[in-house]
Amino acid sequence: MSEPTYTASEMMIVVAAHMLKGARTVFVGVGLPNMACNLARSTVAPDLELIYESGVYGARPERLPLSIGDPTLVSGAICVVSMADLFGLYLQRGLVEVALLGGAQIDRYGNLNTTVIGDYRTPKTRLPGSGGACEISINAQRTFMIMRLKRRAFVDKLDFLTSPGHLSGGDSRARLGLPGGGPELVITDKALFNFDNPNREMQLSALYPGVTVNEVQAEVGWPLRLAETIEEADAPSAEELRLIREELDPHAMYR
Amino acid sequence: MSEPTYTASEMMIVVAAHMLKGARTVFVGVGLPNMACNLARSTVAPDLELIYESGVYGARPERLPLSIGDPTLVSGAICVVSMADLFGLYLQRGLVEVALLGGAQIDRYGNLNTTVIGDYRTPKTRLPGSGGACEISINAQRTFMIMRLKRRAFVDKLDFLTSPGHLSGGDSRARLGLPGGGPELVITDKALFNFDNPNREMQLSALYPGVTVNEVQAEVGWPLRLAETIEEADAPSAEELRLIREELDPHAMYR
Amino acid sequence: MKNPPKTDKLVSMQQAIATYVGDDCSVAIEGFTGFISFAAGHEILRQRRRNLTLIRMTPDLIYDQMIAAGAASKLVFSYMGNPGVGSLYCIRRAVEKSIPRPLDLEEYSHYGLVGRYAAGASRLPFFALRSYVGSDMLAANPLIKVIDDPYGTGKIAVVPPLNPDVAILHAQRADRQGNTHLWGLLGMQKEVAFASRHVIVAVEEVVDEAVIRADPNRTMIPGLIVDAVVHEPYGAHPSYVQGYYDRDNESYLAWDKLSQDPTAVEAWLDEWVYGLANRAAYVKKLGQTYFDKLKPEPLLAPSVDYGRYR
Amino acid sequence: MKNPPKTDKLVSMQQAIATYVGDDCSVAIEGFTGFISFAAGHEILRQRRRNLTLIRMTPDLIYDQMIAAGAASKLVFSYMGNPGVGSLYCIRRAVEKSIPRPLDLEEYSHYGLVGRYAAGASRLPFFALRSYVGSDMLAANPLIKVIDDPYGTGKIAVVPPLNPDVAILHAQRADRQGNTHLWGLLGMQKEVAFASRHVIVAVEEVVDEAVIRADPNRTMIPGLIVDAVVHEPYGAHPSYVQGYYDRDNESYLAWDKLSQDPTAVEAWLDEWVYGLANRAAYVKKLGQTYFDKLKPEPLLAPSVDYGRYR
Repeated sequence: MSEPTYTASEMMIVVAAHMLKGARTVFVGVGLPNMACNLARSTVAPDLELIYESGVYGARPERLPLSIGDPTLVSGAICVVSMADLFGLYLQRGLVEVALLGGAQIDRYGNLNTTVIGDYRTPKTRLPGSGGACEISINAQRTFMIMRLKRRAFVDKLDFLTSPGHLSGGDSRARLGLPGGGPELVITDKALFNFDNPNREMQLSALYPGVTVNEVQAEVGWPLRLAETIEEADAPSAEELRLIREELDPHAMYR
Repeated sequence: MSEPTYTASEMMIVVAAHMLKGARTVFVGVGLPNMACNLARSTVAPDLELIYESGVYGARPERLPLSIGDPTLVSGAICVVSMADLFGLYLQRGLVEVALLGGAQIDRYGNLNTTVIGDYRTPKTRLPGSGGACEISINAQRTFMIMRLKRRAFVDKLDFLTSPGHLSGGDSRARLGLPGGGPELVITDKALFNFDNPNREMQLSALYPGVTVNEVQAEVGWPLRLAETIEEADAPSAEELRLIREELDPHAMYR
Repeated sequence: MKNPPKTDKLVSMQQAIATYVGDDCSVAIEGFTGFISFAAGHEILRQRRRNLTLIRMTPDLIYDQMIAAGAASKLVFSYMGNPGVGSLYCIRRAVEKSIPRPLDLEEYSHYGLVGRYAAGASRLPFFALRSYVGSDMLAANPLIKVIDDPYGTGKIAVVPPLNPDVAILHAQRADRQGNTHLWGLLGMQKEVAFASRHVIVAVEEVVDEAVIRADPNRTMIPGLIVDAVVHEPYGAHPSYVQGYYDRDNESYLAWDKLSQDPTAVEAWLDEWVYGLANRAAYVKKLGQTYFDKLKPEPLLAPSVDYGRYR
Repeated sequence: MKNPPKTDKLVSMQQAIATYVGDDCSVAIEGFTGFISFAAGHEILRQRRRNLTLIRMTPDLIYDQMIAAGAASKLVFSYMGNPGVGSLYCIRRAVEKSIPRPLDLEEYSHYGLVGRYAAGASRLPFFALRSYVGSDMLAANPLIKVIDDPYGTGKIAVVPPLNPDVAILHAQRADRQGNTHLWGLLGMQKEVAFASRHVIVAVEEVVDEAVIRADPNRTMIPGLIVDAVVHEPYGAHPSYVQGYYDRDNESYLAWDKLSQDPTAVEAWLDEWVYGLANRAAYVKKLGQTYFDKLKPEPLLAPSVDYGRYR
């Protein structure tokens, strides 16, 4: 097949933006998620306000933020509060509609590991840890994962469960009384997954242009479940690519 | 004896001010307590900062505040915070050295009633209730009561225990784990009382000029305990009276 | 739960009350001593709401008036007094003599009621505080419990969350989305706003969103949780708004006398509430010169620099 | 406890560290991404403190440097990364390979560590939060517990209070008593300040008490709980101070490379920490023009009127 006229990152950004259609609030990190949210606000979610765990609600960054604590997120924001208030009054209160998360490992139920590779006490690789991810995954109304599809990341068993997804599947999350709805989507660079089945198990729901089911299965560490109908995701529109390249990321930091 | 050259209120203010010697923080209401604190700051406690339950630390009122929520307490204060922070970070944290309290009824252990006269469900008189007094009496390092000496106020048994003092005396307060030290002084218009005995029972410690023990006992609803030595309190000095009359209360609102 | 859409929320107090305050609602008109939306309380009376549960740390004159008018069946509070003046006689008549009707009381200390708002605001099952132990308030209110600290340090009191149907708050300025700047006594406004199912914000000035975004640390209530914005100058009179007007203490003293006589209270309500169409009429009736006397001299805070980062 | 007396608390960073930070202390140099007192961290290294328990939600470069220097035996944290860049390699060497010495970890989520500060700040035996249930973090840290809600709504996680020996915080301005104005990201500074036994405040500007009193809602830390005030311009570099300077991202990127080589780290510490007398020397070495490039254009908040009430 011919080379795509867009990068994998651009496709992830565009797919994520589509999924934010109509959303009012999103809890977001830097990099791709931040780009996706800004693209969504300029297209399908004009009322979307960005919430950062650093204490910012309604950011209007004049540049691409270098971190979730970037001062550009403060200047011109609607509201900047203590982290106690951000986590208590916004996240735990249930005001976060969508949270975008990622991790080093994800399992078939959307549970995430951002803590260690190997044993917790004697790790092979020490990862950053939870940050706000544990409480975000528990309290956000809906959670989207954004991760590159790699076999070492899509594992049969996590080395450490940092952030609860659908736990052991079915109603196991609800039985523990977790207030948020849990994982809804996994947005990768090759395909899109959802959890729309009674077992709340990750299933392939859409392939990106030119990607096959086998290519996807090859990167997933368990027998992949397929949705009843697998759609082909639309490629980025010219206008979406223009927004990303000319307005959101003119210096190509995230491509 | 000859008429005193000062009022009972002035005497109460002056005695209370003396007792604040060297204090750094005081939790205060309006009226006499407010006057006493301002007098103390201009005399024996230059570092004294006033804390109000309305959320004000370090007030510098340009007029006599009409209530603890007076806007004059805000303008020029060091810090104005939410009531959650005032009660949590200042009072409960243990930063309040002295709290000044009063009530409709007080018993021999310095317990206070500001809730009802008569039965709680069918009260003869419905009083304002606790406000912050319950947690103030529990958390302040030291508590001073400022009340006029009246038999209907100094009762053998409270109709309702709103704010814990030394409870049933002895170590009963410590046994419940209340962090603050509890009542130390009762400042009245006729005499001064403390609790400096193992039973933590209110005892007469000083008489104001011209007042006799019998006059005091006549206004107390239980057999009054006497300190080993009963002192005579000093009358207000000319300078103290000048400060009160010319600077703190020029319009004689509290005399 | 669904966040209210980002639309222009500017409405009249009449519309706001008609939309969000029904009979049998639990209503919290909050603000400690200042920022009290008397305008909202009076509009609720004009709309003849009944059987309300009124929630306020310090009921103040506004609830004394609403209870005298028979609008409430229950009061949740922590200090029932005319601040700096004395008693609230109408509430006392309801409690002591069931006039004009009986009034249930649910009583807390200040910190306890703040804690109930705080727990409700952050979806917590309880708020822990060092209070109540040793007090008869525990027996008077079974909702207040004492538990063992799970870390073994002893006993600690807890109160459950409180989530009013509607909170009504007055502030200096907000934009049309309800993003609200508040300065002065911050009281419990943030907590009660986040705790309530609906929020009505009344302000002295409606400003452009840019004014709010120019000082994000000053934003106490985000439009995200606000349902209605009402432009109501002097809407907190006779209480005060920091920097805009002083408390009208004469009115508080006058009420202390007047409220001891039920007939005088009825006459007052007829003249100042039922006899007027809205707050604008109330302000007109008192006259601008009356309010000019309540205006403090300016005392401006020094500006701060947030910096442009691009 | 005794409140510190109201005296002039302005001292040098050298004096402040010598007085309040000893070997074996628990130290919290806080501030989320910005306001990080690198000046304090470097002075602690110059004074060769050992066996410290370092507490910080996001250890950042400053703790990577201090741990590389062997000053710490334990780290309490909630996110261990070079913000927006990648790993903290020195900390990883300590954890994965015990280089230069073993490092105990005590780990929380952000809200959990914020909660520990908040409980410590208000003398509460615990802080309740909706987190951890279902996560392996519960097993990894036995201090985190899950209890039954006393009102019967289900399970809830709790964390115990945290009271560091000393908190070191950088802000825009304070007076000589330590009354501190802070704007921008408020992070956890208020909570950790009230939670700690001693507080050192370092500021860009020392101002008159009147400046603080002119905007009391902006005061995040009262002098009442402050032990030492240090005038330390650019003391947070390479992190930022809102309105004063930007994050020096080049330094963060450079550290990402440099820190992967222990010898390079030692050389860096020799040149930029041990080889310099104090922060002023560090600023002089980089040069004013270097810092001028980090200064944002001004973006002033609109003033507010508190009003004079007399």
